[in-house]
Amino acid sequence: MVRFEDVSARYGRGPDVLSGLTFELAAGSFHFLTGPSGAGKSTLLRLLYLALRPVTGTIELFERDVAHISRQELPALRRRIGVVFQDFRLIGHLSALDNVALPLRVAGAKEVQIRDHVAELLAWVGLADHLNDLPPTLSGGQQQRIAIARAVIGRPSLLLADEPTGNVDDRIAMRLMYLFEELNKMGTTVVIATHNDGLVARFPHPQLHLEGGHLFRVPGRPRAQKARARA
Amino acid sequence: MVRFEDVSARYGRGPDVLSGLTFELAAGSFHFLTGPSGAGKSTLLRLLYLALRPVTGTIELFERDVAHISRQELPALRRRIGVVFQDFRLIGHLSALDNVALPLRVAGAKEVQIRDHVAELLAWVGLADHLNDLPPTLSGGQQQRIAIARAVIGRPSLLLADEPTGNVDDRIAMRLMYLFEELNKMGTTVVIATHNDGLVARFPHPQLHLEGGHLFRVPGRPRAQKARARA
Amino acid sequence: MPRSGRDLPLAGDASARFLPWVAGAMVFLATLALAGALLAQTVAARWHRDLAGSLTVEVPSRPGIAAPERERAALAVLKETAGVAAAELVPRSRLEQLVAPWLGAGAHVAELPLPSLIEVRLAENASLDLAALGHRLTAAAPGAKLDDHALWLAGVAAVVRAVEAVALAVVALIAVLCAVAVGFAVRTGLAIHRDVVEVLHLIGARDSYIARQFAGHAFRMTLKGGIIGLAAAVSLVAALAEGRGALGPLPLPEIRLSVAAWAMIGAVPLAAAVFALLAALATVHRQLKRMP
Amino acid sequence: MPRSGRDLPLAGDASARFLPWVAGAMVFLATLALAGALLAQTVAARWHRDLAGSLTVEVPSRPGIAAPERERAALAVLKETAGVAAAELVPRSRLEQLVAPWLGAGAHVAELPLPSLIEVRLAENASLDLAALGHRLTAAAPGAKLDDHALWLAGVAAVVRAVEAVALAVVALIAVLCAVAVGFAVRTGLAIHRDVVEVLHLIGARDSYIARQFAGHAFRMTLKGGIIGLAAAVSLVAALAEGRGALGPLPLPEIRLSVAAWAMIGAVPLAAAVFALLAALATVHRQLKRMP
Ligand SMILES: Nc1ncnc2c1ncn2[C@@H]1O[C@H](COP(=O)(O)OP(=O)(O)OP(=O)(O)O)[C@@H](O)[C@H]1O
Ligand SMILES: Nc1ncnc2c1ncn2[C@@H]1O[C@H](COP(=O)(O)OP(=O)(O)OP(=O)(O)O)[C@@H](O)[C@H]1O
Ligand SMILES: [Mg+2]
Ligand SMILES: [Mg+2]
Repeated sequence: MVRFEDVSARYGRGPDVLSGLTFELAAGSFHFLTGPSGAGKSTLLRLLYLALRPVTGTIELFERDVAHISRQELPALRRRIGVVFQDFRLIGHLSALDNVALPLRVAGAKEVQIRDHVAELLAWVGLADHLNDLPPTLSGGQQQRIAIARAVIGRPSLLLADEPTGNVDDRIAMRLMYLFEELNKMGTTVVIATHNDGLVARFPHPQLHLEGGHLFRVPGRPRAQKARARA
Repeated sequence: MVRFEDVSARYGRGPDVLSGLTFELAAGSFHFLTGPSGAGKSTLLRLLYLALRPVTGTIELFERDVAHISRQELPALRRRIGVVFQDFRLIGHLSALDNVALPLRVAGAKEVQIRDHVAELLAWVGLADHLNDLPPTLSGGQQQRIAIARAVIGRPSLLLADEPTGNVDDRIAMRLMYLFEELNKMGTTVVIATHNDGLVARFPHPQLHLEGGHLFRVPGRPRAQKARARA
Repeated sequence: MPRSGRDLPLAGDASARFLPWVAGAMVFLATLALAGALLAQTVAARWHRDLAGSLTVEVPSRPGIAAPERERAALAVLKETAGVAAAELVPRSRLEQLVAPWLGAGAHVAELPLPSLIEVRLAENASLDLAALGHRLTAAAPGAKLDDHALWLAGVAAVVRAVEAVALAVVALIAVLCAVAVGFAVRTGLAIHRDVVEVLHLIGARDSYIARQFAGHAFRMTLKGGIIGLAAAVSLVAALAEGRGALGPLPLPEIRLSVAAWAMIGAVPLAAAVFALLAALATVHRQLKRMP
Repeated sequence: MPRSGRDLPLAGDASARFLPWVAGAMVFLATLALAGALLAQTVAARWHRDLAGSLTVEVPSRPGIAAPERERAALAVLKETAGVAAAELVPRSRLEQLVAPWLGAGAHVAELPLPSLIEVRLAENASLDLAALGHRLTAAAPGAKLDDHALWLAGVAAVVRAVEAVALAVVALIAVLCAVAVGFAVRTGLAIHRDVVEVLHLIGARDSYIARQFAGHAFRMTLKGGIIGLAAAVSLVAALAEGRGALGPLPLPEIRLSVAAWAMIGAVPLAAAVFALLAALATVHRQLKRMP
């Protein structure tokens, strides 16, 4: 699904933010991405959703070398990737419903198929009463949930979430994690960047830990512990 | 310092988000503002920094009824209030240094007094290496710390922070809390909206808890517990 | 719910109010300039048709020598000259009409020793050696003078060229301004909605999906403003034509624009709108190429 | 580090490139229009000065009655008329000069029965009853005709008024466009930098702190473009004046603009810049008032 080989990344002429990253993510896996603030978590995700190109090394995504993907092919590829941005990036003049429907519309889906599907998902994340509200009129946590709904509505093959629970309380965070796990069970490969140590402690998934520009793998705990955590 | 009497607030013609709020914050006090996502925490802070006017009731700020404050007086009043916005609101084309210096510049401070002071504060929040970086080139947690530095640089009488630790890890969160407590000791009244239950548990300050549009006060724990928490 | 493909709230932008104004003013000025240029061309064409293919030979009256004889001699020379299509004596009555206003009502025109005039029409594309012809005429009819209107025509042509050049410069300036304004509106739109454009991109929207919205917006706004500008310009021209009679006799022939000219003027707003559409498409695509 | 008071990155906006263009084009057109209007006024003033205070009396030659006698009679009538400053017979030689070109070189002008002309200059502010004067003249010198140039002057005045009206309309249109463009640029700037403006507000910046930046920006950009536009317009006018000689004799007197007129034209860019500054201030303050 995802394969990094000796990948380095930087911004412009700045210093290397990431260097010599080599790892693989199996299709259907679920990883936390951890590390101190400024370690490069968002940068790594940017590499994965093709908003940033590596300086050296090769990235393979969906069995394709991203260096050889043309501009024309990008849209189709991106539709297979769902992203929850750290700063949400909702479209301010579109309602919650239209924001979440956007990936479907851009992909050319039929209107009749869209609305019910979208409304159902928004109800699931606790926004049934805010379908027609505009993002700027919603609270931080409500916006974050719209961002998550938009990322998952298209049943992406790869889900990348950057700090998706930073603005919600623990109860909602659990609910969102449950959503991610459901998707994962249906085959989506999931990567979640987070600072929430509690969350990482409660779920048994393996971690990708970034520090000093380098990546360390922390294996997941056995499944048994997870059941306890969710209780 | 702050006195609310039967205050209700809403946006436009929407439903009441807050209703019948009556409370007082003594000068020099330190409160957490808690409540589920969408409960109205940010709304309450908006009332406090005068970006939103109450529909009914009276708000007194610095011993003045805000209903009788003219447009001309607002800037001077706002300079006494430091705000950490939930979405940071940094100025993208100004360096970290200039962003933090802004409240001083706007107030007409001398350039010579500004730079060292600002650089010192930024070093304190861990951004000594990023003084001249632009916010869009910084990580989420780094931006959040600039936002905090900007809010406190002017030694405000009232500090309002909306989810100031949502994008940083626990170690930095502790450091920031320490900064807020230092300010508080020097006389600043502090109100911090947060979802971070861990943080609230570790510090002994009283809470203002919002739920269903109403406010509930949760008294602080005795001082002893705090020492343990910080260890 | 907005229609799919209208994710960008362009209609609410400041540019939604700006573009029609600019387009209106531009089309207004362009229409006036175009009308001026077409008018100048029509006038010039008329004068040219009247004068270019013709010569005038003047045979002065001279006491002593009979005029008819010299007239006949001059006509004979002209008729045997290759390239001359026709040569005709201007009747004395027409000459008197021409001269009368300059002499006062009481003058006894009939007694005047007026010169005879011969109007010569040249064959099309005739290339005459005017100097040689002049010499032969003088030899045949002493005192005869050849006038080819060259000076007068050159003056007219120069004026018309100047009018055309100014009109063309105005139209060119307007086209450039229009492109600049549209480019500005589009770039402004992209700047205001940069976040939206970026998100659409990352979500998998094609460049054309985004460019279409900007181009459509620019087209609609420009067409709207252009039609208003055209209406204003045509009203102004009509009002001027109306008021023209009130100005008294002017040294201009009565002129109507041809149907083709009117069609050209009527097409200005559409041309501007299409131009705006293309400018918008080009600008958006250029800007989008810079995004990852 | 940016200077304090330049927190808004206006210089990097699309409007930094847009405003000078618009201002340049506007000032260019406004200068041309203004120059045209001033020129028309100067021409009109000249013609008016030449003709308005004068009359012409024409005494036709009539076989039988001696001309000098009738001329004397007409002059006598004129001289005893209140309001007539001077009345003088035009010498026969000047009349012959006037008529000669129309008769051909060979005509025996000296033999022509030309009418006599008397040029009359009126006292300033004289109010004459022209009809009565005409009757008295005809009585004294049978056939004498009075010409007050009224028709001709009215025609000239109408043309000049039309030129002025068009020029004024162009200048007004340009001022409106300029205000619209500046207003648009400012509103665009506010829209693009809305977040920044809001933050500055919440941080305690005064409206004037923000408005100053926009106004200064608009002023600088407009002045820059305006100076270029003025230079272009002046070059064009100079080139036209240069090329004027090449056009051959035109029915226009040789004309120079007065120093005052040149000063007026030179002030156009500054006026536009000040205008832009005020438009920007007004727009910003109006928009800021809407913020809490
Ligand atoms: N657009 C950019 N241009 C230049 N440098 C950047 C850019 N974005 C991030 N950086 C730099 O790269 C480093 C890593 O940033 P990144 O956003 O990946 O960190 P992060 O692990 O996501 O941190 P956080 O937990 O605070 O969000 C930071 O030091 C930052 O200054
Ligand atoms: N600008 C606005 N216009 C209209 N409604 C708004 C606006 N901002 C917030 N609201 C509504 O007011 C309610 C309270 O929002 P607020 O942002 O105060 O919640 P919050 O407690 O800060 O939530 P969170 O923890 O998610 O940030 C929400 O239901 C939201 O929909
Ligand atoms: Mg990050
Ligand atoms: Mg909030």
